[in-house]
This record gives sequence, C-alpha cells and structure tokens, in this order.
Amino acid sequence: MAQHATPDYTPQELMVVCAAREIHDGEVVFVGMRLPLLAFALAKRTHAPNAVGLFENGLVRDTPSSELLLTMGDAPNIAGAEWATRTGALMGLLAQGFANLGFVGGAEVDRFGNLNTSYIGDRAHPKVKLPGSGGGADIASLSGRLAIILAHEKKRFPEHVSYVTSPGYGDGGDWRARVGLPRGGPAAVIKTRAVLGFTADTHEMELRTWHPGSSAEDARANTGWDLRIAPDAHETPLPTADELRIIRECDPQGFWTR
Amino acid sequence: MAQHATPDYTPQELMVVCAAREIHDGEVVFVGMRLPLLAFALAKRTHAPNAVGLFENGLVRDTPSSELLLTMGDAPNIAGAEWATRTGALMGLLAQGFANLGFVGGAEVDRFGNLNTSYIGDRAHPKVKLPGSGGGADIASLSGRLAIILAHEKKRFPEHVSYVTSPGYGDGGDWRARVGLPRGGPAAVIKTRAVLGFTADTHEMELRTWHPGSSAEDARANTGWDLRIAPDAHETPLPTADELRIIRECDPQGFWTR
Amino acid sequence: MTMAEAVERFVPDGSSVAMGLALEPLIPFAAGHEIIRQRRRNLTLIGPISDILFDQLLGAGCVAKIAAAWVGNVSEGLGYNYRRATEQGLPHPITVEDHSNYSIALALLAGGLGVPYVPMRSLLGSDIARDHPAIRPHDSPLDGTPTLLVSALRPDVAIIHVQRADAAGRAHVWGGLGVCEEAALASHGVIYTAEEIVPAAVILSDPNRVLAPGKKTLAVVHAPGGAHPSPVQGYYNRDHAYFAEYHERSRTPDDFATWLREQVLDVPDRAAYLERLGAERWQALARRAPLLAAPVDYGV
Amino acid sequence: MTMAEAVERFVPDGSSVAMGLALEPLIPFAAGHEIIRQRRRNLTLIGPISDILFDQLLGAGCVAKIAAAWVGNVSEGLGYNYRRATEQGLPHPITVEDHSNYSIALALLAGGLGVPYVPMRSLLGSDIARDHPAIRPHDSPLDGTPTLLVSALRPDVAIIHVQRADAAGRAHVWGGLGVCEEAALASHGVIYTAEEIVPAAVILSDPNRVLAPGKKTLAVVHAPGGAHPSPVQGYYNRDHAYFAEYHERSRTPDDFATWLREQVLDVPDRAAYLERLGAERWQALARRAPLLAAPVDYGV
Repeated sequence: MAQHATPDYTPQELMVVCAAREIHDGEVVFVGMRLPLLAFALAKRTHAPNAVGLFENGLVRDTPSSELLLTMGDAPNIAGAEWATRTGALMGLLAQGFANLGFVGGAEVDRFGNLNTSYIGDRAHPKVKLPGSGGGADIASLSGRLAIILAHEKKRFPEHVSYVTSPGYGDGGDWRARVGLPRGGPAAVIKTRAVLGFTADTHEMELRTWHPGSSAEDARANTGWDLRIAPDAHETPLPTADELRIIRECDPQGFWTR
Repeated sequence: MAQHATPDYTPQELMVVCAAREIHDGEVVFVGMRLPLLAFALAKRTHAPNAVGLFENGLVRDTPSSELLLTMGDAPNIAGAEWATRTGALMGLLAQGFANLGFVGGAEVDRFGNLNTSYIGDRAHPKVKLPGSGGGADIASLSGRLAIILAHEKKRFPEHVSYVTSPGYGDGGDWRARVGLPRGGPAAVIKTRAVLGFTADTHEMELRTWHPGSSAEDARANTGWDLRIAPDAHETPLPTADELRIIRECDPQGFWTR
Repeated sequence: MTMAEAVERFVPDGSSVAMGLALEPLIPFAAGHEIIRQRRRNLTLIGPISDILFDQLLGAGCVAKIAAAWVGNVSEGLGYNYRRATEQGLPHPITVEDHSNYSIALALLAGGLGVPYVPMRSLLGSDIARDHPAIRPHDSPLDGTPTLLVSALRPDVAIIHVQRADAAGRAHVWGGLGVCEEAALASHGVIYTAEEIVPAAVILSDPNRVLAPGKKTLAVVHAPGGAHPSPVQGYYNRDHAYFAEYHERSRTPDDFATWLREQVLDVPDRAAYLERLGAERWQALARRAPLLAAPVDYGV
Repeated sequence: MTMAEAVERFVPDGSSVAMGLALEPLIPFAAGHEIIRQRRRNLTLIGPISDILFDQLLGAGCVAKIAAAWVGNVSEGLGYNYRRATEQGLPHPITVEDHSNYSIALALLAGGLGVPYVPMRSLLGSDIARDHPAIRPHDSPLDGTPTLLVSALRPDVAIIHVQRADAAGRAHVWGGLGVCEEAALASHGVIYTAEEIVPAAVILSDPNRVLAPGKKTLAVVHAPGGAHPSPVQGYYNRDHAYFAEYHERSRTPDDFATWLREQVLDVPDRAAYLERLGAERWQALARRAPLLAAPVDYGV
C-alpha cells in the first residue's frame, strides 16, 4: 500500500479510525452522531464504499453529508439523502434486522457491554440525570453488531452499570436470547486509549488492542474490574496519512476531533 | 325554498338523493365508490358544504372530484385531494372514530343490518364467491354511523345473511358492544324502493320511507322477514330539480345513475 | 434489468408476491403478464383490492393461495376466474385468506415493524375474523379492550409500479399510495417497474418522496405503460373500457383462454402489448395537462 | 390566528403537549416561548429528542411530567434545568417517563391507530422497560415471541413547526420527519406554526406532502423564524452557537433566570425575538442556495 503511517494525530482521530475499521463494505450502518459520523465518512472513502448509513430521525444516506454535522438533523444531512422517512418506519427496518452494525456512545459501560445513558446513582434520586436513550437503546437492542464509543476513564468502566439503558450482554452468556432480544450485542468498545472486544462464549469484555502510548496494564488500571486480555492482543495500528487527511477534510476545524 | 319537485328521475338518482340526505354539514364521510361518490358531491353542493370525504386508498378530499370517477383511484380523485397517504394511516383515523358516517354497498343485508359481500352459500363450497370486504368491513366496524346502499330484491334481504362480512347489529340489542366494536352501526339502508332505519333499542331494521310508486306493503313483500314499519313512516320526499341538476352535472352520461 | 430476467430471478415457483398495492392505480400488469408467460406455479398473491390482475393470474393457473381484501373487477364487479377457482376449483382449487383493506395493511405493517402482530379493533364480530389462520381475538393485556391480533405478513417479493426510479433502486411514487410503503418495508425484496428510469440526482433531490431504501430493492425494470389498464398519476389515465372488455371476455374458461393468448401469451413484452393496443387508444389515455406540485426547496 | 391566541385557547394548564417531533429540526421554539410567557403550569411534555426547548419549559416551571427518549442539549450534552428538576426537584419535582426514540414512536403510532398498544422487540432487557407504567412485557399469543407492549399515547395537542400551511389547516413539511406524522395523527388536535401561510392551491398541489387532514387542525399560526435556533430545511440552518450560549447561560438557576428574562419573558413575540437576534446573525443562518425537488406531475 502506498499509505504511510504518521504519529501526528489526536486521540479522537484514532477513535474515528478504529470505528471506521468496524464497518465492512456493503454493510448497513446505524450511524448516529459525533465520531461515528466521521467514521462512516472515512469508511466510505476508504475500504467500505458501498456502506449505507442510517439515522434515527428517519434518514438513509449512501453518501456522507457534504458538510460537518453537529446534529443528524442538520440541513446538509437531509440534502442528498436517499430516503427521509418517519423514525418509526426506519426503526421498523432495524427491528427486522436491517442494520449490520450500530454505533452508540454513553456515560458508562460495564463488563458485559451494558451501557448507561440515563441515571448515575439511584433512579428515584439520581446523582446525575443523563439525557437518556434517544435511539441508543433501540440500536443496541436491534443491530446485528454494536460498537460503543466513549472516553477511557475508570469511572466510566464499572463492573456493573447502575442502570442498563442500552442492553449489552446482560450478565453474560446467552442472556440476550433469554430476555428475548432478536439478535446482536456489542462487538467493540472504542475508547480513548484502547479497543475492546467480547469473548465468544461468556461475552465478557476483553482487551483487543491498546493505543500507542498506552499499554495492556494501563487499560487494566483504568477499568473497574479485572479486565481480560485477548490472547492475540496487540498495539492498535496507527492511522494512515490517508485516513488522517480524510478525517481532516471532513472536520477541518477539528470540532469533533480536537 | 325556490326548489321545485320534479317526477323525472331514475331510481338511482333518488338513491343518490337519499344518500346525500344522510350527510350532515361538517361531517367526515367515508365515501367509497359508485352512488355515494355522487351523494357526497351532491351534499357538498347543497346542504353540507363543509363535509369532508375519505377514501380507503388513503385520500381525504374537501372538494368532490372534478370528473366522474369509475374508481376511487382514478387520477381526477387524487388531483386536488387535501391528503394522499397510506391506507393504514387513514384507517387508523377511522379506528379512532374520525369518520362520522360511512357508506358501503353489498350483495345482501339482514334484519339487523349485517352485510355479506363474501360468500353466498357455504364458505367451503360457495354457491357464489363475491369479491370480499375491501374496506367495507372496516367502514362498518369503525364509522360513527353506517349507510348501506343496495338494490331492493327479496333475495338480497334474508332474515340472516349466510356470512357477516361487515358487521351491523349482529343479533340485535347491544351486540356491537358485546363483541367489542368501539362504536357505530347501520343508521340507514337505502334501497331502490325504500329507505330503512333501525329501532333505537333492539336495532332491528324498520321501514322509514317508501319511494314514490312503491308502498309499505311493497317493501314488506320484498323483504325476507316480517319487516317492521316505523310509526312515522311516510313516502320518500321527491328529489328537487336542483338536486337532479347537480347529479346530472356530476354524471352527465348517467354511468352510475341510469 | 429486463422484466423477463427480473421475474426469472426473483419470482420463482412458490413465491409469495405482493402486488396491486396502491389499490386501483399503479397495478404492475406488465410484471403479472410476464409471470404468466413464464408459467409460474403455486404463487401466494398478497394485496388489498387486486382488480383484474389477480383474476388473470388465477385463470392462468399460477396461484395456490390468495391473501387479499377484495378480488374482482373494480368497475365491473365480479371476477370470473376468481369465481371459478373458488366455486369449482378451476383450473385448480386455491386457498383464500380473507382480509379487509385495514387488516392487510396492518399485517404488512407488522411485517415491516419486525413484530409478530399488530392489534386491531376493526372486524370484531365479522365472519372474516372467525377461524382465520392469521387473525386471533385477544383482549388487550393492558386495559381489557377487545382486539384482534393481525399476524405479520412478510412477502418474499413486492412488485410495485412507480412513476420513476434510478438504477440504484430508489423510487419516487405519488398519488394514492394504499399499502405500497407497508409492503415495500415488509417484503424481503422489492421489484420496481417504472415509467421512467432517471438519474440518481432526480431521486435524491426529494428524499421524502422515496418509497423505501435501495438496499430493499432486488431489481428495477424500465416498463413504460407497465400499469395499463390501471392509471399512473401524471402519466396516463385508467382505461375503463379495457376492464369492461376483460369482464365480457372472461365469462367462460374458453373465452378467457382466447383472451389470455391474445393479450398475454402471444405478446412478447410490454412494448408489443402497447403496439397491439394501438397508438390512438394509448394516446387517448395520456395525461391531458400537467398539474405540477408546488416547488419544494431542500436547500442548505 | 396569533401565537398568543393559539396557546391561550388550545394549551391550557395541565395539557399534554407533543413538541420537537422532527427531532433536531423544526422545533417550535416560538410556541414554547409563548407557553412560558403565558405561565402555563402542569404540562405533560411528549417528544423524542427534545433538545433545549424542554429544558427551557422545565426551568420556567411549566412542566409536571415528561415522556421522552432524550432530554438535553443535542450538540452540547446535558440540560441543566432537566438535571435540576430530576436531581433536586427545582423549580419543582417532575415525573419522568423514560422512552427510547422507537418506543415513543410506537406509542404515538398506537394512538394514531386507535389501539391500546403496539408490540415491540426493542428494549427487552433494558431498565427502561422495568417497572414502566406504559410498557409491559407480554409474549406474543401467536408464536410466543417475547415482546414489550407499548401503550398508546394520545397527546391533547401536537405543536408542529412546518415550512408552509394554508388557512384551512393543511401543512407541507419536509426533511427529517421523525415522529411528526405519528404525533399529528395520535393527538386530539394539532397547532401548526408555519414559516409561510400559502394559498390552499399550493398545498393541494401536492397531497402526498400533506402531514395530516385539516380536520385534525386546531390552529395555524404564521411564525417566520419560529423554529430558531433549530433548522428548517430550505429556510434556515441550525444556529449551533445559540445552543452553546444556552448551555453556558443555564448552568445555575440565576443564570437561567437572566437568560429567560432576556430571551423569552421580555420579548413580546417572535418578530421581536428575531429583531433582538439581529439581522446579521439571522441572515448568516439563511439557506445559502436553493436545492429544488425534481418536478412532480399530478396531472390527469
């Protein structure tokens, strides 16, 4: 390949690159907002030109928006969409199994990939009331695979979240099937310092790659339980110059990536 | 009134006039096809200028179509509609109770206003397979009031229909509430020779008016059970010249009315 | 893709096929005729008011089962082939699953929502719901309201005639929509037959007008006149006389066989069909004057 | 009708009000500010992602209950008034009914279909569904599929900002639609606030673009700029900076009180609001170039 690695990148840029790598060509991807928007644009322009993006306001795009978006409802995201429909119609497709991959962010995620975006502390008297699910819990319930994106701080990785907004693997194993979820579950957790996956059987989180400058020990130290390390864990491949160029074309002011 | 009665009319024209008289001003009317289409146009241009028409292909019109229609999906019925939506969205409004009045036709109707448009004879081995419900059973189930239009032949008025496509009052009384229908029931049966209503308590059909040239006895003789006569039964008022003029403007070739 | 290839690849014997979804307009007669020419068998037909297309497929022996609200000839009344199939088992017996327009809409809605059923308050007390394999009474567990549960329908394929589509499988459709959207979303795939194939930019200029995402599309077929004798808003009007002629010419099996040979089997494709119809008749049906939608600006 | 009259007549204390139904665009801020000025109390707010309008109504003390999927500031994060209300009961305690975007869409869909509920396969295993007053687990009686039943929502009124409407109460809306249609059909009545009031002929020229029938409409209010700082496709873009400013200026109750007086209470109407915003800022948000939908012909 003619691409050259470069060390000159921000943590957010590396997260975008890692997120883009979760998208396979031809897939239907529930994109959502912020970094995944850039990841979708990056994947489209590199290894996944035939990926299609979904947005919970009822949009389907087969091209990324021509301008940086602060919300999925910004006018440039509607212009050139291939379908602008009702949230309910789009989510119905999701319920059928239309989305191969979905992205969500959140405040805290636990050992089995359960995500809390609702209540820190007791639900009746919360310490912090977070904004809530939005479409996140639907994406987590219904997508073929889920990629979770959030900052790597120990407080964001408790062994058990205090409230499961978006279901991951519950308490592990076949929990999703037991509660009746039709498919899915987290495939990747993309953090500022590492990327984690889940074991095939118990569905417990495990370290897959640590970002340059971090380490397996650093990832373990910033996790609220005794984090497993995948047998083939290794350092995260660096972003290529091409990847960084595209991200910077998409976010020239660094609104999301600086 | 400056309108003058005239005896020069066809049975279908009188049926249109009788149907139009069932429409009150400001009402939402599930129109359907054939004679009720003309009745809606006539009512709009006479006593019910603020009535609104619904069609099961997803249309709402506050003006009648500018041309005679052979089907509700004809292009002139879409042009100038105020809403063209999904059948399901429109029927949902019907389920809420949006339609004050609905019109249906049919092959046979019985003593309690139950209508058959499906099977004459045994369902497994029918003597005649009729086309089926279309939207008729929905209109009969969900409208505030129902007006039934059909030819007056004795075979079309059995005491019990062999198959209830569109529910009337079942076996009478509070049957509709017992089976869970949210409202409604037949208010009028408009036939080639008479108009019938239903008693307030038992919901049995009763003769309300007989058309000029017919009589109470004639209506009874052409009914498959011992037909009740309403205490105030009388001859059907003649169409006015204005009513006939409007009908003929709407159906100049007499496609539906000759 | 040609019509022949689309039917060959995506409508195999035994398929469940949703058609006639906008009710009287936009009926995919060209596709239906190709299905007849390819002698498909054991199809399940799904639709609300099917008008004469289902009657033709029945008479041609393509059909094992029908799930519909109404089968006949909308402006003329009964459908003779439907009567023969149900009353006499000719050309062979069929299974009929009776619906109303609302119940078939909700069955497709449930399919599109990925749920086993949707509850309904229509048809309570109707014999349609009695002993129905796909409609079951069940009082609401929330408040005891009597309802009928309408089972989800997920057709193998929906065939939808539209005004215009692009090569990537996105379509604009307008006018009375019936259950087109529900069927497109519920089906495993969609075949569009289109009056015009247009550049993607035309479709993408109005994303609210697009029926369903391109990933649902199996094939796009250019089929001008493909809905005749049913109407296509903005293109041509309904050929009422054709429905009357069909009514007369399908009264007996022999009459129908003659009609079928002349109108379908001996006609290679839709271009030949329109040629047979004659330029004068076809032009008389053409949209007489434009009536343009007010401009809509998606500008940023 | 004026905004003041529409709110006075159709949004009494204690109403359930659906707003912000297209998610981030078309949020009826002008209507919301009038509700605040008229000091409405004990409202139930219904919406998917409400962005900062719900936060403002909460801070102003108008709200008793919220049924929503997300309450905050979409581009900035948390909503401080929402946090104060839920964490500290300021200015008074509120009831929160948590939803997801899909469950709120289905609740409104069920309302529009006139049924007590619609089943759903999302949120199984989520704490949102646990002990929820309006979502109940119930395996499908048809096939045993685990589902959650989402209770119908029927708001007293939906307030929807649209691009254009006519005096008879029919509206054209385009762009991301969110749950606008479901809410318009489920609600007992709709108030449209519109960028433009147009002749009926403009609306009737494109019946597929109409959101709901006129009989559902309570009032049409001419409110140019009525969605600012949220965007209106084809008219103006989102004022991102305004959301950031609100975030900073609502951190404390005192800050918010100052902001509220300046931006809402001391501003008599939307014209004054836009004047206060300043022509330069307002013009910088304006749609920069048209992007017209391809022509659509409804001709006969």
